[in-house]
Amino acid sequence: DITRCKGCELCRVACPHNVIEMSKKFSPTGYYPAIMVRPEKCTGCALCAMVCPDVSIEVYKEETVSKEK
Amino acid sequence: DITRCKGCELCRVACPHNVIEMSKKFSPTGYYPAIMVRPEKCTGCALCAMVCPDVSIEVYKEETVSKEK
Amino acid sequence: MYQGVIMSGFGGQGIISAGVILAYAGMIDGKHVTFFPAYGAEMRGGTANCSVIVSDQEIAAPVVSTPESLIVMNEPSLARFETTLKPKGLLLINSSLVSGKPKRGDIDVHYIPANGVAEEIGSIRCANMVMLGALAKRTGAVKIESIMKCLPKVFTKAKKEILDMNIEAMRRGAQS
Amino acid sequence: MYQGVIMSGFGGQGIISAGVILAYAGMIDGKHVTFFPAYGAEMRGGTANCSVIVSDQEIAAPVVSTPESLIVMNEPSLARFETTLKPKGLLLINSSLVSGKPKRGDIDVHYIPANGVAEEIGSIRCANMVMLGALAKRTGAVKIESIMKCLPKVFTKAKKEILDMNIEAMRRGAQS
Amino acid sequence: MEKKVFSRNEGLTDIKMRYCPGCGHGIVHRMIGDVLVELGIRKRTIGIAPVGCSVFADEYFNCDMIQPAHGRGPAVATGMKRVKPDCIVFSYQGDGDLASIGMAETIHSAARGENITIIFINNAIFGMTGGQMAPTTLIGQKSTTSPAGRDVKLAGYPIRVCELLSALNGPAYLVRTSLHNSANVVKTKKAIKRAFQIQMEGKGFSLVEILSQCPTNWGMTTLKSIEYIAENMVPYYPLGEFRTPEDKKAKAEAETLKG
Amino acid sequence: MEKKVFSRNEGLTDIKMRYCPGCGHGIVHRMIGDVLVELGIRKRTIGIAPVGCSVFADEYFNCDMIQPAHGRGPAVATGMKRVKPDCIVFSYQGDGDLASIGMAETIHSAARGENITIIFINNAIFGMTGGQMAPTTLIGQKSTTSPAGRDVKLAGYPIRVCELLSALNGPAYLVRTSLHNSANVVKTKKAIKRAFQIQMEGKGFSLVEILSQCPTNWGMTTLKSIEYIAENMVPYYPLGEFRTPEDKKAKAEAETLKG
Amino acid sequence: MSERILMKGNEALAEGAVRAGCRFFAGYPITPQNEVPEYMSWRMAQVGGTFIQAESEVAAINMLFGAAACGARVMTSSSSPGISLKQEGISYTASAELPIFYANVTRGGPGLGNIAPSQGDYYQATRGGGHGDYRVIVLAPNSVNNMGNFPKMCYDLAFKYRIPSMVLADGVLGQMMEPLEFDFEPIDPKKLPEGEWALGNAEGRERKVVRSYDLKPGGMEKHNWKLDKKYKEIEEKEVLYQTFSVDDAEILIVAFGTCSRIAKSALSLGRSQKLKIGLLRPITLWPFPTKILNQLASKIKKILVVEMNLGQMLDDVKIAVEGKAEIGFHGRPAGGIPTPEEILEKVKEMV
Amino acid sequence: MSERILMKGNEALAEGAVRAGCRFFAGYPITPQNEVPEYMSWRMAQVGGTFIQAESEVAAINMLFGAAACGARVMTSSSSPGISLKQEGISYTASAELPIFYANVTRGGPGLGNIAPSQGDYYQATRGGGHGDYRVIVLAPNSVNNMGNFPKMCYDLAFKYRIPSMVLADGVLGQMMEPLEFDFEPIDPKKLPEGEWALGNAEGRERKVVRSYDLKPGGMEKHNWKLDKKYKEIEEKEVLYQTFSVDDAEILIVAFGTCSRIAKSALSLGRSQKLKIGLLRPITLWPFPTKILNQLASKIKKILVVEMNLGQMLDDVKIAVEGKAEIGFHGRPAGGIPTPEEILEKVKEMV
Ligand SMILES: Cc1ncc(C[n+]2csc(CCOP(=O)(O)OP(=O)(O)O)c2C)c(N)n1
Ligand SMILES: Cc1ncc(C[n+]2csc(CCOP(=O)(O)OP(=O)(O)O)c2C)c(N)n1
Ligand code: SF4
Ligand code: SF4
Ligand code: SF4
Ligand code: SF4
Ligand code: SF4
Ligand code: SF4
Ligand SMILES: [Mg+2]
Ligand SMILES: [Mg+2]
Repeated sequence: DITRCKGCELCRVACPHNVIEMSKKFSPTGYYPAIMVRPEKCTGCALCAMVCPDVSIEVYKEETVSKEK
Repeated sequence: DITRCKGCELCRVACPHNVIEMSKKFSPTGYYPAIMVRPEKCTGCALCAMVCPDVSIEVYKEETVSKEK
Repeated sequence: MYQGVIMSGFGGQGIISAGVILAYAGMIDGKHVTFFPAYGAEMRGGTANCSVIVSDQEIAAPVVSTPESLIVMNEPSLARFETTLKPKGLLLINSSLVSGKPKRGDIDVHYIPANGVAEEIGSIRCANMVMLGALAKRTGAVKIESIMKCLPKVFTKAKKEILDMNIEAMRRGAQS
Repeated sequence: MYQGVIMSGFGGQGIISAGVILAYAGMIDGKHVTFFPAYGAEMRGGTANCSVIVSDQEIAAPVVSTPESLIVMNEPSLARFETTLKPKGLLLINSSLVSGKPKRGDIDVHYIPANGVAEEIGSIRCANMVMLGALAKRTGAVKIESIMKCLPKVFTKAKKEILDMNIEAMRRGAQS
Repeated sequence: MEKKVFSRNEGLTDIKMRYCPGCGHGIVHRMIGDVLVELGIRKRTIGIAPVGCSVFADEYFNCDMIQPAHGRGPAVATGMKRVKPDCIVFSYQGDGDLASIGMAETIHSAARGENITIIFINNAIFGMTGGQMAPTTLIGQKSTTSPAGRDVKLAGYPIRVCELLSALNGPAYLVRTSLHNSANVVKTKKAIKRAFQIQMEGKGFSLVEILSQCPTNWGMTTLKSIEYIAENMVPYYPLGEFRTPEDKKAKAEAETLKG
Repeated sequence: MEKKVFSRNEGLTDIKMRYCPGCGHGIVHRMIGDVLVELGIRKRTIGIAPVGCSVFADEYFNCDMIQPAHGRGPAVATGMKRVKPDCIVFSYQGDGDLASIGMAETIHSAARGENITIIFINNAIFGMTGGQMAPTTLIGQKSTTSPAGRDVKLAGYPIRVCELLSALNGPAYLVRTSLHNSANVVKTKKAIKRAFQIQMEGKGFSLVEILSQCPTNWGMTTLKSIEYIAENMVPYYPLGEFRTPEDKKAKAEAETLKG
Repeated sequence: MSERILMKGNEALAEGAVRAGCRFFAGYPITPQNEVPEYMSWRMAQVGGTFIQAESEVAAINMLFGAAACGARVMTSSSSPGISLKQEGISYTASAELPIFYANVTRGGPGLGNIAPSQGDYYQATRGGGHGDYRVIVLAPNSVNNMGNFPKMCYDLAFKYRIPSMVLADGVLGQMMEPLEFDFEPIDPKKLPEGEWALGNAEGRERKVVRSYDLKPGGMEKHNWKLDKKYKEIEEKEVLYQTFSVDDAEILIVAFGTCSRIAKSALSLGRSQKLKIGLLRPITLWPFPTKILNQLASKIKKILVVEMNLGQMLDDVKIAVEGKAEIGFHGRPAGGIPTPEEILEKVKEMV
Repeated sequence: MSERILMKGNEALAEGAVRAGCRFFAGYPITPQNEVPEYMSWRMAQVGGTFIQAESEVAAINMLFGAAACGARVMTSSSSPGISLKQEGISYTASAELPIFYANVTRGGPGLGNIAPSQGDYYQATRGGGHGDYRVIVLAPNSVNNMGNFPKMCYDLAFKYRIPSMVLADGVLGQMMEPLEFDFEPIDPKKLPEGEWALGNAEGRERKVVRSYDLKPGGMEKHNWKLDKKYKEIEEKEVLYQTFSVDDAEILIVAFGTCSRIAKSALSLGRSQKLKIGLLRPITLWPFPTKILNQLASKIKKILVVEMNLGQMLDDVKIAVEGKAEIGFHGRPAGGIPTPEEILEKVKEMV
């Protein structure tokens, strides 16, 4: 949920497979949000979600889509 | 100093030589004060004075006279 | 009838319970009563006193500044309260412990060897009842019977023989 | 001359320091000035705003409810403050971040790509100075020189090149 | 077909949290919310929001909430638990709230062994008020009231709450965890769950101390701030269990023999 | 010819003390007075009387005295010591004053390691107010607010102040002694003297906890009451040193390595 | 007539609260109100309620905050310094609109002062010693009978308006014994409906929040106006007072609590000397009987205020009188108890 | 003219205290006054004074009690809830007659309230939120300049009368920046004579005792009468206020602090519309300018009280006016800041 993301980068470092990078574009709320640059690598381990302070990540087996939608 | 004594008996039990007993007579302040019944036995160890809550004992080598005067 | 009483003595002489009993008895007689103890740090250093009012009318001010009668159980109390007593007031002195004499001449003084009497009866602890008996008798503020009635209510835990001692003490006081 | 100004944007956009600089410059010009920031929990969630008054007469009420001019550095600020602006008031919008347009027609609106300009100069952090320059120029509330004078006093720890960047930013703003 | 393995749940309301980017409060909030759901106690739980950044917690936790005076959470929890023994009562507190102004209430509720749970966010700073020194601020750490760094000679030593409380017989569970990486985040969640379970079993006072980041007032990026926890806080505030219900039972028996 | 081996000295004023017969306060007063004289610090000492029976201490100690609010002695001592570092400042407190209402000030002055001395009279009761339960009242002990005896389930466990404070780095000297016989009275005097010396040497926070009798509110004769200390209090409140300046130095060095 | 019991004022206060449904008491000892917690310590056990000896007055008031938020009828009591420490908590309770009941058995101040009877906390009680715009309903008993029966009145008002209510007594009323009759049947709180604010057991309803703040711009102002409306209504409807022989009075004594009893002695004494004295005894100190006093002031041209302090209710009297009558004052602070004779003195000076 | 500095109100307050000789500060953070302890934390180090971040407001006020007893010029500051917690300590300080200085940068109440500007603590400040009969000298600044210069005035009064003195400000005054000039030279406290009450170093003199109680029968009453005498003298001599265009005024606005500035805008605005408005700005809230207001009320028949609360100073105005004039009120509680326009509205309604 991109409107919740505050660009803290915790998910980025939490991800064991470097799936997540920070966007270069301001989000509507004025942050550089996290986006998935390598969705194919995502194992659905949900570590990114565990560490997200703003509960802005939903994890689905197969792939993680939350941050895009 | 008999007017300070409140008859708590601490000195009586503190004295290793049972020098002290409690008087049967009310003191002017309304207590049964401690008196020396066996002054001759007093060694001047000052234990009685150490335990007296009302600092009413003075100890002299040779003999203890405070409580009488 | 309006009786303002002050009782005073050492802690442990039963001043407070005597006061409560007096008030209780007054209530049983259908009188208006108030009881007010000295409390807190005032009681350190072993002195105790209380004021009791027994009256036919509703009692306004509950604090007794100038009593109609005064019970003095120890030496310091005499000095402290003698002057407050109303002219013609009743002064009961526990002569077993109080050697001093009042200075005033305009009051009605009685000496009662309360401790002595109490020891005869069997317990120095009922010296207070001796004085109370004397007060009840001389002032007529409360009926002796009423005091008897309320004794068990105040000393709820007391054994029969203790109660009897207290009653006896009061009788002796009333006679003295 | 009386100028009530409100500046608003995200925390970190330098809203507060811009406000202080404006007030400081006004003081150097010998004007009466007041600066009042939003503070405390208001600032959580990353928004900041402040109100500055520059005036010839003594300033009574220090709080600006209806500003003569308004600096809007981000989207939410436009929605929040547009309505408070005085008729004919000056509205400066940071068009790099604000896509929305004001609804009112009775005001004097200018779009300044502050972030863009700032990045050209070398640091996005001096976007605030771009806007400030524009404000100073258009309102004449304070002299550009006075702002330059006080910059070092406000950014006490800043290095020369930073100061220069800020000055440059202000110039560009004034021209825009 | 995708299977949802993680998503928001009804443990939290869906109001967006107002905390700063990367703030540890949000992480802990989510975990508490999860625990309320996992243990099925959300509907009979009363949460206590502190006075601190997380005063807003009363909007975020999706259970009955109360917001009392600064530092008095444990006293308020005591009042609530005694009146509603069947409810689960937790007090969420910061280090200023719990260890500074609230020290007496903390110690005495622990000594009474009140059957409540305290979630203690130790971020070594007063966050809400703008970064002043806390009783847990580290030696040498800069804050707006120790601009030159905390000086032991003037401000004394940082207080270790778990160690302090373990000198009392009352507590049933005392544990310290951290948020500085996902492994420890997972451990933290376990500890929170255990604390609530201990209350459900009526075993008494439980407290989870969580080392947490305040990027804003530490003046660091979030990533630097979690490094700071690992490198500076953990050495002074060792992680682990300081009291378990088992120790308590043992102690209690010992006492009653003595007493 | 007689030689005087013991008599009143100028450590105390010669006002008669208003304490009950056999009260421990009087004994400790005399010893503190002696120590002030023996160390020659009477003229530069400021004493703090608590709110408790010993509020009267401000009449008895023959040095400058102050009487602050209930439980705040350590805060007041902090203010005085910081302003007059050359003065010797001691705070005399009861268990209600120090461990109940004053808990926060006690902990924090100890954590700061303030260079002050606290004489703590633990008589396991609120004396002044007529015998209510104190945080130090023993399990099962009767008081006017625990008429059936202290019940752990309702009132929790008695607090051991020395053990609690030894979880902090601040204190330099923590010791517990007793008054139940002349031997322990002598030990107590030694401890008091050491505490004052530690302050004189600028080594920091010192506290002497003294198990003391309150015959009046325990409803016992003085002799029974000292037996009660020996048989009931000492087992729960073990006597001895809990912190010495030597331990503190060691600890401090350990910390600075860590920090 | 139901049975008369000889009781101490403090015990009457405690028993009265229990009969009125109090099942949660948290307090910290202080003279001259120690009989209240002491009584509660065994009485609560009897009725299945909670007694906690809190570590401090601050803890006690905050325990009440929590217990009241769960719907219980709660009580704390203390004396002057302890009440000062509760001020923050009382302000919170007023803001969160939780009904609580507490008593201040006032002692001599300021500071540690003494433990003698006093009325020195009138300002604190009626003007909110705590921060912000809030009010507390203040009842002033003048007999042990009042001490026993006022707690019920306090709970009724507290729950009707969701407001803190208190009894402001003094050492005389707390320590004296007098016959007492309860004028109400004991209340079983289990039979009372639970307040709509009560937390806990959220099954089948939305979550509730009890809070004392509102950071939304304008939110707190709105909340204050809501409180203001409530306070105006109480000032309209809940004023209580007594008057004695005011009809032909040429001088009016205004006195509350213990002083009102003493003033009554002065009144009879004075009347016996042909002095036309009247008496107004405010029972609610807030809301203060402003209207009636203002009316009386238009026909009785001299007013004597008698208090056991340096002149605090005096302010409310001046506000009510609006300059319509000459106002005199006789006060005895911190343990001084005025005598009927003193009061009569003062009356004679004025007429 | 000495140099003008652009300063935040809270920092001006702190710097003003330091220049007035303050060398001991103990406080606990709370918005909107955090700049005060933050400033002191480094400034005290510079001047060789003591800064302590206390564990609580209660500890802070009691640290002051000790430091003041040793003769130091001391300060603490807080905001509404924190000031409530200090009430016991303030009462003790007043009773022990120790000179202390403190500031309340008021926020919206009651309870946690909000951090917006407010004047909701007027009652607490002027009526003694603590227990017993005591007073605190209360100065109400209305500019950063006042914030910087009032601490000196507070110390002068506090030491002259051995009484607590305070600055009652609000979030606007604490947070705003304005040019400031100090109107006094920095004071070196070492050069000041030590107070006769100061403890420590008893060489060559009798022991001294600082206490706030007296258990001797009548002792505390005597102490109260002594305090009363002092308070009467202060009411006589130390009243401070400002008046603006009252000579021809047909309506008088009474307002203090921030409101007095806003009222002044309303005044000029109104005068420009031919409305004969006058303004009385009380500077000392206690002692309140009762006499002057009473005089003004006998010629100006309409009075409008403007406050950022529900009407607290209103009481003092009523007491002073004695029914001589019609009194109106315009208030905005807990963060509402009246505008000149609103005030003018109200004025027009009245005239
Ligand atoms: C009685 C009182 N004192 C002070 C404050 C101001 N205050 C609000 S939050 C806070 C401390 C916050 O720090 P912490 O408890 O560590 O929470 P954090 O914000 O760090 O999570 C303080 C001092 C207050 N609201 N009430
Ligand atoms: C704020 C406040 N709360 C309560 C009291 C009442 N009080 C006076 S002394 C005391 C406790 C005394 O007990 P302790 O400290 O153990 O001293 P002791 O008398 O046993 O020596 C209390 C509760 C008070 N004076 N002030
Ligand atoms: S769920 Fe996917 S994106 Fe998230 S941490 Fe695991 S692998 Fe990385
Ligand atoms: S998704 Fe969450 S963790 Fe990742 S950057 Fe955004 S807020 Fe931080
Ligand atoms: S000094 Fe004498 S009386 Fe006293 S204890 Fe020693 S021997 Fe006994
Ligand atoms: S002399 Fe002292 S110790 Fe001996 S009985 Fe008397 S008071 Fe007690
Ligand atoms: S200030 Fe610190 S604690 Fe508060 S929300 Fe921001 S990061 Fe979190
Ligand atoms: S009550 Fe107890 S502590 Fe107090 S003086 Fe008497 S014996 Fe000592
Ligand atoms: Mg924190
Ligand atoms: Mg004790």
